[in-house]
Amino acid sequence: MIATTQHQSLLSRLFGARETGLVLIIMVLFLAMTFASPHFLTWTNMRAMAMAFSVEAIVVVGMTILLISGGIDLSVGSVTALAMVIAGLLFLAGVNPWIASLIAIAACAGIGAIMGFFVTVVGLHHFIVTLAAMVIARGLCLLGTGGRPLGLFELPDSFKWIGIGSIGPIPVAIVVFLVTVVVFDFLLRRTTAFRKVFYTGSNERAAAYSGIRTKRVLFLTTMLCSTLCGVAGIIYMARFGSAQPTFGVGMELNVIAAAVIGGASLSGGKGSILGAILGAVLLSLVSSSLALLNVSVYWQDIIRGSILLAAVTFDHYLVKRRAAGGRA
Amino acid sequence: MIATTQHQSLLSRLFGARETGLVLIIMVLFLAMTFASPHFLTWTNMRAMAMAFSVEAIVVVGMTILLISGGIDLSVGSVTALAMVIAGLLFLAGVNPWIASLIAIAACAGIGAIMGFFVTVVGLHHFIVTLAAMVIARGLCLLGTGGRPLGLFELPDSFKWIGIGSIGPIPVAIVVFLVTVVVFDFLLRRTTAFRKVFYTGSNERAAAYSGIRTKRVLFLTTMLCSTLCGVAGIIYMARFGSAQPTFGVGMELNVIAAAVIGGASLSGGKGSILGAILGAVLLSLVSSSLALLNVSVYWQDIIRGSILLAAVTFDHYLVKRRAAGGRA
Amino acid sequence: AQDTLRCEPGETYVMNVMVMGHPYWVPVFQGFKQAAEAFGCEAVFSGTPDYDITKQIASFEQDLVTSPKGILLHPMQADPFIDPINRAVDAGISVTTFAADSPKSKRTAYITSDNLAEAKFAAEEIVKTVGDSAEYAVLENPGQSNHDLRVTALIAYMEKNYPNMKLVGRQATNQDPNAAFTAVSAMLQANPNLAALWIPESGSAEGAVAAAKAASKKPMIIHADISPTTLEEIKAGNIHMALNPNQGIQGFVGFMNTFLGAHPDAIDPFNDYKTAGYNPMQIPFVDNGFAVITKENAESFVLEKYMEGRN
Amino acid sequence: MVIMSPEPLLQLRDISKSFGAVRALRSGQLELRAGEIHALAGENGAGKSTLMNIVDGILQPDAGEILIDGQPVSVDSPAVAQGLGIGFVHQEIALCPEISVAENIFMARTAQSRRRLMEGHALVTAAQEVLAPLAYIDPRLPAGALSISQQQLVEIAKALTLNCRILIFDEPTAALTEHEAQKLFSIMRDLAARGIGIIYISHRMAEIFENCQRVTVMRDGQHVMTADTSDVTPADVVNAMVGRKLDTLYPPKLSGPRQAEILRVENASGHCFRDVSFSVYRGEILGFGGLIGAGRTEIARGITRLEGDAKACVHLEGEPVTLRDYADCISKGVVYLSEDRKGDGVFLDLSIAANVSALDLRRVAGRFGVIDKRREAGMAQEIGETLRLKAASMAHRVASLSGGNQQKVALAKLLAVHPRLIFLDEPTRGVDVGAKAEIHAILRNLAEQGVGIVVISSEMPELIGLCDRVLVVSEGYLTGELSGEDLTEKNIMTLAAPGAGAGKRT
Ligand SMILES: Nc1ncnc2c1ncn2[C@@H]1O[C@H](COP(=O)(O)OP(=O)(O)OP(=O)(O)O)[C@@H](O)[C@H]1O
Ligand SMILES: Nc1ncnc2c1ncn2[C@@H]1O[C@H](COP(=O)(O)OP(=O)(O)OP(=O)(O)O)[C@@H](O)[C@H]1O
Ligand SMILES: [Mg+2]
Ligand SMILES: [Mg+2]
Repeated sequence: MIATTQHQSLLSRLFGARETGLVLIIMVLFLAMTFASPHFLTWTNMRAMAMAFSVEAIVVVGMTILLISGGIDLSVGSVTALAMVIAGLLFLAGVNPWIASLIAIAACAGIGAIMGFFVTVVGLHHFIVTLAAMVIARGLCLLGTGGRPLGLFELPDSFKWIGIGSIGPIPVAIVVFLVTVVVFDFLLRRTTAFRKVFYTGSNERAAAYSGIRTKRVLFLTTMLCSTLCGVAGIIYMARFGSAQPTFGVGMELNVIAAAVIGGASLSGGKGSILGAILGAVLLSLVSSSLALLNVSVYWQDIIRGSILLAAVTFDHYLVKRRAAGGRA
Repeated sequence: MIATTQHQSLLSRLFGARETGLVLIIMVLFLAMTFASPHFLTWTNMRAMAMAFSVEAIVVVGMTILLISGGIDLSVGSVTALAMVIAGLLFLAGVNPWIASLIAIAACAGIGAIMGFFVTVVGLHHFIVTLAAMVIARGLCLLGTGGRPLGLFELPDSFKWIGIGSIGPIPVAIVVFLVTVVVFDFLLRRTTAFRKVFYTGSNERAAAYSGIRTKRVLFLTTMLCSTLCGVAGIIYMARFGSAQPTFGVGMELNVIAAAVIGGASLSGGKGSILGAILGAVLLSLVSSSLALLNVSVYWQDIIRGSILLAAVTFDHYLVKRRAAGGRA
Repeated sequence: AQDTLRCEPGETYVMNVMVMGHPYWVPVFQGFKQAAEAFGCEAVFSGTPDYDITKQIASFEQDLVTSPKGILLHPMQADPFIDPINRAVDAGISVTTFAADSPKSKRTAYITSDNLAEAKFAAEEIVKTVGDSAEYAVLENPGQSNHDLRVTALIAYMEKNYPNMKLVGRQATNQDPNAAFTAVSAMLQANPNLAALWIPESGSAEGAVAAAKAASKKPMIIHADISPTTLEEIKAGNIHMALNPNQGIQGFVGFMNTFLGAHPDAIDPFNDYKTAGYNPMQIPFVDNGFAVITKENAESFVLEKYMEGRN
Repeated sequence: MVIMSPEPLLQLRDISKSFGAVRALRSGQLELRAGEIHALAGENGAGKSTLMNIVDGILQPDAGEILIDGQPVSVDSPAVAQGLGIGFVHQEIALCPEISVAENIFMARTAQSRRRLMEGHALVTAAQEVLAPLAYIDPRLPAGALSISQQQLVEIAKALTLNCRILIFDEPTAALTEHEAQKLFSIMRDLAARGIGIIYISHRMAEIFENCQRVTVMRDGQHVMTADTSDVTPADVVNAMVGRKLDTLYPPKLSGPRQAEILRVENASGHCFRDVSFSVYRGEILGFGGLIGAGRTEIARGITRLEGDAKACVHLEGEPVTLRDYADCISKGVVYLSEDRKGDGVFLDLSIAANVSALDLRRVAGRFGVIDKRREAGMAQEIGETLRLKAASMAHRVASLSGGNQQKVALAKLLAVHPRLIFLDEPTRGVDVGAKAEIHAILRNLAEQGVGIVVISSEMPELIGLCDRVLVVSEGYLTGELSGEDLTEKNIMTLAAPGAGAGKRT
């Protein structure tokens, strides 16, 4: 997907060769749902569906970049919750909510830096470091709140706006998500700084031999992922008007799954923001559709898992066929 | 760890060079706890602690072998639950519990085979396949039970014996665990069949170029892991006298963490049963100790995460120093 | 004012919950359905299978898309639901909360079993059984509000009324029997005189009994909610008793409140609703009560038996 | 004539480095002048790569000094080395497989430059320009899709894009054919003429004496001698390397009539080759020659079922056989040595012993498939000794070995199963003169014992010196067979040239 490709159809140019399969799958599901439920293709439903994944998608962006660099982060759920808790506590202590949010995001960046330290300087594996961070951050959430959600109904409307406000007909949260995606997709594809992320993840030795400070790259991607968790946590807080210490349990699997469906590899060097977001859209679309069709809960998981497997298999065949069908 | 090691101290011979660090850490914690609590070093407490991790440790064995072969399995928790549910439903339908258990274990092996198929024949990544399987197996649990735990109080005592009985002073579950560990540790270290697991995980192409049918190896390790989940599920069922459709949520992280602490690598080719079990012991020891000392809930996670990180860091330094200090 | 309380054909009521697969909802929805049938209405069970607030909100908003008359909602968290509930109410949908509340929203009623009352009952039962100067311990599940309330209320009640009762253990086991096994094993080791255990849910209770049996000790175990295993243990005398919210009534009355909220024309109360413009059907809090389950009546609480012939 | 600066460009003084108990370098010394091509020679494991890794900042020396233009410098990382104008073509290929060739080539420049945005098409054009003198490779392909030799060329191209004053080549020609090697030498001479100092590591004496002005020899981590190539003979260099007299002659060739047929392949067609038919006879060593990418590797892999769905009619010792997969091949005694030792030749993270026994574990197992570790180590030791494998113990990870010694492990793996027929793809890649002669002797010996031997080699002297008969491949077709008097470099080149097989195409 990295090769500079010039003679391509408009469609594959729009979506990058790698993502066409996912787009197809999503379009099929979309059409099927439009026929299956009269409520599906309504503005409200679209809005609800978009809101359901737009904030998490910010975390997906961070995770994808981290995966490309060869890392992984299991702590995303607890760090997101911690951002809510820190900002919430500060706000309750009288700090201006914007400043409180900045401090919370900085704290998340700090956690990312500590994880990055253990990974790059000490030399431990991302998996184990972020697992420990996941447990510790959850503990901090509990400690800070006594396990009870913080009610932040008093947050000023100007602040809540980022969670529940709209710009024209589009919710602010979705705008933030779109901007994040577009910006990072561009950065990752086009800037030299982010290309180093690919190099590091693809072959750390080769990158290091080319004078890339791979440890710094890994450190920064680790930190970036945590920072974006912080941002997501703040938007959640504005949206929910509360800070929940138990928020985001199990989020990591969902987020990693989205990135992997979108073409990221757990061994690094591969992946794209657009693909990962399409992965998140797919997962979210399936969940929302099952809920809308009022499928029995006892069947939902089975159907969800099967669609996931079928989609990935189909996509895999498309990618393989494209690879076999020559690359001009 | 495959290295033929001949001139070693008794300790490192007992525990394999790689595991000495972990043994040290566990011994230090053990001593500290002995001083900290008069109740720690009692037969009953030791027994209870051993019971707490012995069944999960069977899953750890399967996961470690799978990790060594280069795979990973996120479905262990739901597959374990599914084994309970299948055996439980069959028993309630009048099937002899032993036969029901065999059928349930076979069903788990079947799930492993399906996952193995998607990984080796279709060519998908373990992560995404086992994630889908995790969701589907959980759905099957819900479907089979309607979400309600199955009360299996009526299980005959002869069957419950495997969960709560004792052989002499030693609980049967611990005996089963010890036998599993000893057997698989031996197999993995010494037999040709399991050596191929190392080859496959270390460098799949080189293994294929050595005439090893690597897909078959991956298929079998995937299946083995699920089968051992089945065994663990049956023992849990006998122990708790119930089958819980929601059992084992989040188990995968714990199990993978144990293996990784014990030296397994997520990129395959490395790991040992003994190390993984020591990892499980460490995790369990920390949890039990915090409970015994009645540490505040709000602090427990923080302490647990920090000890985990400290232990891994310490172990890492020991391994590094040993590597630097010559390996003659 | 409407003269009969009946649904129009196709009039639908939704019960929306989180973790839909949890057995707790089963008898609640049975009550909900029974009431719906009595009023000639359609009943739909919805929500999210996950423990995920974002997904529950999405499912709630999708319920709104299908324009039901009312929703009986178990909000996973209070504040995040304020805005969605208010939007539903503004759109003319009646919303009642149950088992967990969103007090600052415009929901018309909240129906629950009183966790404080459960805690108080449990405390008194403990004191009655083991005396007022004994050691006791609790298991908990930090972050889940009703479980939290059950635990903190019991501790507070003990401190206030029975200062000689000593809290010797407090462990988070998060509904996991294996974690409960570990925690209770340790507690029994550390506190040989541990006399009683209060557990806010059934999953941990299963692990606790297993631990007590393994340690050959018999502390008094009292817990909230039930599962088939804890029922059997109650019958076998290994668990002292269980306190179970009256789920059927919760669902039935929950429906009635939702229904009434959707048919306010039937009510013309003596207050200012007409001038202030709010729904006359307003009840801050309805207590559906709880059942005390002991050896004697355990048989009536076997969900399998109850569910035979229903779905 | 280049004007010499008073100070040498690069000086290495008394550099030492240990890996645990292994003393890789005791006193590494080297002096490189601007504008010279300086050869660095030594046996496998002598410490050449280690010394160069220290110059490039990949490894930190335990002691010693690096001086550039007479000024002591400390090189902490490859990034620093680049800043000092040092470029390095590594012995082990390290490319990013998912990334395009163009980006791989300009990776270092990307890392250094202040540009914020990636160049688009300009990068591809620039890459094409750099590659053009070496070979035709589409710069848009991901590097992982290239063959090993093409990857080697990309590695070289990478180093050429740097603005360096000091350029290190660590066995760049090990995977190249004569043809590409000559192109490389001409580039090297151009660079030297512009005042760049080049360190050239190779085990091929001919190359050293043709292209280098001076040669430094190392043995056991120590500097042994430095001399002008005009003042010494190849024999002197070899003597200095191994510390004893060595006859580097090739073993005598087969004499007498053609013996029984071991292997017959008829009409083999596959991914990159068509209608290939040949036979291997008892006692002979059959060679495969050709240019880079000609398809020799593909032929061997196709026949041994390692890759693709090649169709071939195969007879083993007269019997028609169906080879289902490579495991089946091994069980029938047919084995293949890969040209890509790091990618699919050895298990870097496993011990030498575990590597050597990988092809047939039954040889080291007792009853019930229980591995006898002592027997395993013993077997590795024994084969290792015949191949002059330099390792402290068979328990060491292969990753800790020098490149040439890794190659010996890969070879030992195959020899351990006592095969009936061996395909060797670049068997002596990176192996030093002494060991190479040893390996050649072993191969000849095996051939005499009746083992069928097929050698694919890009090293012309090896093909000519070792093989009794050479088949030349060009663009996937067999274009000719040479033996006896006809077996000359010129003839091979003629047959190998693109288009040579045109007549055979139907
Ligand atoms: N990472 C390492 N760990 C342990 N030993 C090492 C390591 N790297 C190199 N060595 C040892 O250092 C010595 C020198 O190796 P080096 O790679 O420099 O040899 P070389 O001269 O380049 O040989 P070759 O011609 O085979 O490439 C060898 O004995 C090798 O085993
Ligand atoms: N992994 C691969 N993916 C795609 N194409 C390949 C791959 N390996 C080789 N090729 C292509 O197959 C053709 C034949 O290559 P092969 O390696 O068989 O040639 P060779 O004669 O052994 O030469 P050399 O090994 O010196 O390159 C070449 O065009 C090469 O680019
Ligand atoms: Mg070398
Ligand atoms: Mg080749």
